[in-house]
Amino acid sequence: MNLPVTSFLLYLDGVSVAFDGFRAINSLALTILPGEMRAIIGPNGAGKTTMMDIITGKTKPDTGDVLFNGSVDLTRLDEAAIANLGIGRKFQKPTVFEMHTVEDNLRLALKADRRVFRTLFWKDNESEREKINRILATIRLEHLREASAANLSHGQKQWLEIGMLLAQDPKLLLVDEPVAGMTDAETEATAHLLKEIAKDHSVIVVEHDMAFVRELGVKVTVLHEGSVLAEGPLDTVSADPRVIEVYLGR
Amino acid sequence: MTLTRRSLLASSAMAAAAATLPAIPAFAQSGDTIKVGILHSLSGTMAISETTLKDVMLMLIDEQNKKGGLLGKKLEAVVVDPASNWPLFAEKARELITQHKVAATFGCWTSVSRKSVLPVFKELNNILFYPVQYEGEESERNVFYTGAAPNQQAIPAVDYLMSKDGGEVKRWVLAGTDYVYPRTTNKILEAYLLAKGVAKEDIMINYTPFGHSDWQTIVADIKKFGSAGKKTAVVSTINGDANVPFYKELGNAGIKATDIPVVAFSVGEEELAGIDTKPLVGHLAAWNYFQSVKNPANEAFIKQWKAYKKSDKAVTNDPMEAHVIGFNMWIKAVEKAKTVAPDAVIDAIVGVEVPNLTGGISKMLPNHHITKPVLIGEIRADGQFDVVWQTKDLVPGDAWTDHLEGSKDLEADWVNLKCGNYNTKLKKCG
Amino acid sequence: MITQAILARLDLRGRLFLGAILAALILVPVLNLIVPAGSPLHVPTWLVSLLGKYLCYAILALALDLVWGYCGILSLGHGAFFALGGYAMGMYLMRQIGTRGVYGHPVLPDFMVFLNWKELPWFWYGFDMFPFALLMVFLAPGILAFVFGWFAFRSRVTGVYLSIITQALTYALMLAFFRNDMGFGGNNGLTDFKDIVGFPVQAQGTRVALFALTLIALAGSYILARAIVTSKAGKVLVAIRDAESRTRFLGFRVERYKLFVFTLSAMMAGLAGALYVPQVGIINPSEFAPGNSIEVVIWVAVGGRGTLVGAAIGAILVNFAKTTFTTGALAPYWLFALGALFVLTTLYMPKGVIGTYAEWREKRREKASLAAHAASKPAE
Amino acid sequence: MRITRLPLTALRRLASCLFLGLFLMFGPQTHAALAGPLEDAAELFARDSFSDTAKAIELLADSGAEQAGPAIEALNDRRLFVAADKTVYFRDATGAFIALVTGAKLPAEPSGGSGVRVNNRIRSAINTALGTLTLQAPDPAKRRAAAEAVFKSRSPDSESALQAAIRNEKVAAIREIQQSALAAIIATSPNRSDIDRLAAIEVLKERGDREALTPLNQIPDSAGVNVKDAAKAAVQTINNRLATWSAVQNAWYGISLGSVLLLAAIGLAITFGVMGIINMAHGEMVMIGAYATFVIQEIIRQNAPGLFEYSLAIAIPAAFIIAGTIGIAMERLVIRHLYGRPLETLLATWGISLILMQATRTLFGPTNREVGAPAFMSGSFRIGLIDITYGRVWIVGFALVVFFAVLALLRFTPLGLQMRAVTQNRRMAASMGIRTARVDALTFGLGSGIAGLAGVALSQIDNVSPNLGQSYIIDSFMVVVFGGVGNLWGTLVAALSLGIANKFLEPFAGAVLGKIALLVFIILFIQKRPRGLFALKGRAVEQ
Repeated sequence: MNLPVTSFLLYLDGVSVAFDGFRAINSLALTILPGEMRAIIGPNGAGKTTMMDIITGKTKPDTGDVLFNGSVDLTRLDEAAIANLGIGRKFQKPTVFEMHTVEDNLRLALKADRRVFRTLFWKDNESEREKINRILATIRLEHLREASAANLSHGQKQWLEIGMLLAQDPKLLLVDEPVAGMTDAETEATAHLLKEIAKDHSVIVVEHDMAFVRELGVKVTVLHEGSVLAEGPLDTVSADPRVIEVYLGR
Repeated sequence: MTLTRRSLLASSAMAAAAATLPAIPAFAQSGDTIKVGILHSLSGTMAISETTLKDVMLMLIDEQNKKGGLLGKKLEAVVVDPASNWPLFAEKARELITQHKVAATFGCWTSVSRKSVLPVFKELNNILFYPVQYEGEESERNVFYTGAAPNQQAIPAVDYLMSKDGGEVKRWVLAGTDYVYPRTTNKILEAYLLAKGVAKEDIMINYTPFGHSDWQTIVADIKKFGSAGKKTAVVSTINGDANVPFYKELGNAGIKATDIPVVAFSVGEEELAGIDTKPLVGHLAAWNYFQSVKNPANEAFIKQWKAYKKSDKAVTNDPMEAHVIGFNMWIKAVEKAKTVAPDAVIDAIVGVEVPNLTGGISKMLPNHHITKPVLIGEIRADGQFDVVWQTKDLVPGDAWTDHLEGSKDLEADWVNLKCGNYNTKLKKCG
Repeated sequence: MITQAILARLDLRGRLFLGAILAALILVPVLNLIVPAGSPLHVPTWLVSLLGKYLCYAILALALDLVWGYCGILSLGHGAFFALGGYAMGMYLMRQIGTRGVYGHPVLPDFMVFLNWKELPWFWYGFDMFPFALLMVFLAPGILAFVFGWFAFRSRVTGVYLSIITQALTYALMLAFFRNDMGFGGNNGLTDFKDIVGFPVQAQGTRVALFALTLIALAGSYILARAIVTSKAGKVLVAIRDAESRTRFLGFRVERYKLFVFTLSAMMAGLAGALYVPQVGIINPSEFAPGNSIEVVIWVAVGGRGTLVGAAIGAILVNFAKTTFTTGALAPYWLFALGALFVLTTLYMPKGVIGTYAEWREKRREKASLAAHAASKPAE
Repeated sequence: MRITRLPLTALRRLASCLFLGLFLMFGPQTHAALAGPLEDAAELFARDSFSDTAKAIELLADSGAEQAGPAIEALNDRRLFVAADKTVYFRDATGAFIALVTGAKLPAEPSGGSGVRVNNRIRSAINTALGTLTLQAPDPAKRRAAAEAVFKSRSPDSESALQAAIRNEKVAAIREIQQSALAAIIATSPNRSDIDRLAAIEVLKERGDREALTPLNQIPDSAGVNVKDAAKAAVQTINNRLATWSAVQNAWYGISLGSVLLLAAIGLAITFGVMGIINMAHGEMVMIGAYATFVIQEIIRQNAPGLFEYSLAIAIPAAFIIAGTIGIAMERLVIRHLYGRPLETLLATWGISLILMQATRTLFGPTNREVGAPAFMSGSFRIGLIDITYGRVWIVGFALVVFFAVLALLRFTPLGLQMRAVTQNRRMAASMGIRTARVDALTFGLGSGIAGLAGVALSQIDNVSPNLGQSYIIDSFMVVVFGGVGNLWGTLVAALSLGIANKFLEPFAGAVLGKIALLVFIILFIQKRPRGLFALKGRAVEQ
């Protein structure tokens, strides 16, 4: 194993990617410390989702370094390998396995051997059930354990997905717009949940909802046209004239 | 945990139902008719050729019934559709024999369909009349081959082209679809031509897939091969749908019959009905029957057919004639044997003679092939053929060709030898 | 104990299905061999073979349902695997003919003799031995599926594209097997078989035995498929079907799961083909025709995809209909019926016979429970 | 009576002769003692044997009689008859009956006339004779044809006539053909001096096409060694030239095959590429277009034969409308319910294709139907050393016109704009007031209509049978997938490159292996670039 090059959990530098001449990400630099929670905001098309795609291996950058855990080059790995390294991702639109029960969704996500023949001869066991119970309690879906995921409400699906992330027990969580379409009460609960999670995981949250970002109370990075425009506490950032300009238009 | 009584009961019921369901159509028997099976594809790729054969059989059976039927009973046609699907041919043959109890079956077109049903006819000991020209190399007790064997079509055609009237052809293109009939026919022809002193480099052999539709390259190759200074002809065993684009390309490329004649073994009146034949005038076909043959029996048949099809444009062709001959032979044999029992009919039919539609009398031979005249026709502008040559006598069908290594010692005789593949060298059957 | 383990994996539907197979396994041979021919209960031998053919199709449909119904891979080339298994068996049966061919050649099959082949091509070696042929029944389709799948799944060819290239695969194989120079008998294929492991193929006893073997193979395939889909791996397959990229982000190597199930399914199809050939008596390149593979899809759709039992039932139902419709006056209209079946099933019964029935029962149960609920309330 | 030993017409004539009470005094062996070649020719014609007919033609051609030319032409068209009393006469272009021997008009058609039979050998003899006779015809087209005919026949009998013609010929191009014809005669006929032969070989080498090879390969054995060497060298030169041209030829064949693929695929590029519907009934739309052409031609043949030349032009809109209407009906009745379930549209449309095929079979019968080619589409012309058939040129042109028309329609018309809007963002388009259901139906109708247009073109080169569509469906899908779904230019490039690749593979791999190789190539290519040649890249957001 290579020696750590950096002490950051996630390290992006000079990352660029273009689609048909359109530069979605333009020499982006971003670093996340172990245990840090970071909010990323930015207008539509700023490159937030593409950045997540790059970190999780879905998109390969044209240039630039993406290092995890100080030394692992993420650009050489595919999604499954990256997920197994300990990077979990929650999509913008909640994607859970609708044909499976809530419990099975969590079971699939649970950190375990993911090879074909291991899953083929998998047996139910106590420790797994224990973990699932704990997560169900955290995401408050105990009463829906046997329900099909397709029948959950929007907010419940979001939570289930967060629960699946927890089951994966990742070192780093990428959360894309977790409160889109949620009621105020649900939003508040979600913020609470995320803060809870951030206690022992690094988290990157991409969000539009400023109130929610404020609620999280963490360092904020503003993306614009594929690179970092500003970084700092929300109040500082939102006072930045460049940020205002970007959000309000010229 | 064990099976519950309920589920056991239910599943036995299901199994019993599954076992009896397909039997429902089976019991429509009646003792006062003689059933005749018609096993021709009415859908799928072969429907194009086989549908008319079904119609011809229905017409013949109708006519026989008008004459009073057979052995005092009416004939009843049982039509099945094997849908151009070869395993289905075997299944349908089995159905005809075991469920419908047919006395004889008229059917099949492609060699593979015949090969598929062969074991069934042998196992269940029934009779098949096969009406299409084929590659030979077969003689089975239960099958009667009323189409041409290679010596009744291919070799006379080549002989004609080598004659003065045929243009004294010295160079040969053997073009065919890549399947067993062209392969065998071309093998036989190649051996025959080499024996006749044709040089190896004067023979070009080309195979194309089924339904080949882009003939530009091959037509250009033929043109190229034909420019070597010797009179060149194409012997075409191209099958089915591929012929139309082939002839269209020939016509467009301006290859006239006077330059490079094409003699075909699978192109008859029905195939020509789909092509504008004006550019093709003079190209040839070798058959045992042409609609244009002037003969009272033929004229009556054409008239009857047109009336039956209610269309003045309906054409007749060689396999139809083969069914007419086969059907009449069967009738005669049954009358001779006074029963429709297959064994008796198989014994009775050898030697039976019936008039064919070109003015001769065809005879069933001990090898279960028949005697036929060989006619060479040139395509006319109206889609019919002009007979330009014909054999003096009827040619007996030869099951095993003398021109191939493996089969030259084989002989078929179901009367004396009781064997379809008697080896004259080893003096034993099979 | 094994029975216990198997039963544990089965739901009521599965038990009914296996029960039916067991019943047929006992009933049909008894009704064919012991009950006299005159009796109305007698099952004639032709019917045994016909049922055997349906059952082969049922195994094929089961194989397809495993990849399509559970993993979302719509293979339009499963006929190719079926045909490859069939060819492997056919080659064995050809070698068994020995000197009984029309030319009496001890080694070469008839079609090679009359096309002047001088010696047996290398790929025919070993097929005179049954164990080798049996191995090839699984290996030939398995290896093809593995190689094809390894390329296709790794480069993430999915959905429609995958369907179209599986179709291209079977089409290319069809063209290849039609070629006489390939050494597989060209268009005529392999036919005129004499015996199988020493028993004459046409004998009544052999036919019944083949039928019984097919039943056992169907039961075995079903149990295997059922074991897979109820395992955790089966849940992963369904996850892949419903949200492939999500599954990948969970850390599952989607391509390996797909490759596993695709290869296994191809081998199952190969087994079906191998059982099919001695019962229908011929194998020919038209089995590779793209249309055949599409037809298999419709069997699964009619029965109900993703239900396993449905696939098998669909295959039997549609083929029974085909047998019935292609005889007599209805013959020219068979394609209308088949075509309408395709259209109507996709439009009105997307869940197939089994799925629709299950849905209907579910609804009835819900209604009943609602009614019970209402009744339990005190009247106002 | 048993087997016919004589040709049947002869028998019939024999019978009628007997009926008339004429004795066969002039048996076949007795030569006519009557004077003159015309009388001899007439006697020979009456014998009904191909070799005698051939001799008769020669006599006739050499006779120099005025009626000789028209009579031989009449024979070619089977207008030359032998009456029951053995008078030989023919019907001329005006419909009058003219006696062969006297050249006089007959008052009425003699009784019992039967046509003199013709076969390929006789046709060749006719061509030679007519060629010699018409070498100096006033019509330049006739003179050219005559010179070509003499070139092909290489009959030494034509030599003097040919020399006379060369002296009088004004048109340089025709004179060139005449000279090469003369050279062909000199090179191949016996008893010529080596010097003459060498000069002739030079002329033939100059001509340098495939036809020139035939005489060069036929130098008699009596010729000197240097002559044979010169001929060999000339053959070599010509073969080298032909080899270079064969690449051009393959390219052209490739383009013409490609244009057929293109035509078949454009419609699919719309229904599958733009709308995402896997339309397995696409091939049947092509078939319907072909049958529409057949029906239009039948109607024209029966009601307005004069319009035959325009039948294809009339069929184009008809096929488009018929196939398009059926397409719209399909979309409204079935496909509409299946949006978002692409694999299920595959099944449903496959079912529809079975129904359409069987319906056609029931309606029109299972056999092929004849669709004729108008005059402007038959025949071929020559560029350099390759022959190009007019039919193919028209198809290539038609394919390109259709392609660009579709491109323009998508780009510049409101319908095209709406189509693109609907396919890119259905909900947005709907909220902007576009009637998406209508646009869907029209788009599908357009795709089907274009398939119908392909049917018009394919009716010229392929079977018009219920199975027509089946042979194109897989190829069409390959083209669209290879080119990149949703990209018309990709379809164009894919069709042409697959066509050309096929035609360059075919000469050495054979038609079957070539096709298999291409299929395997496409399968591998899709692995490398799952979205085809010209995939639209984008922010690949799933969900």
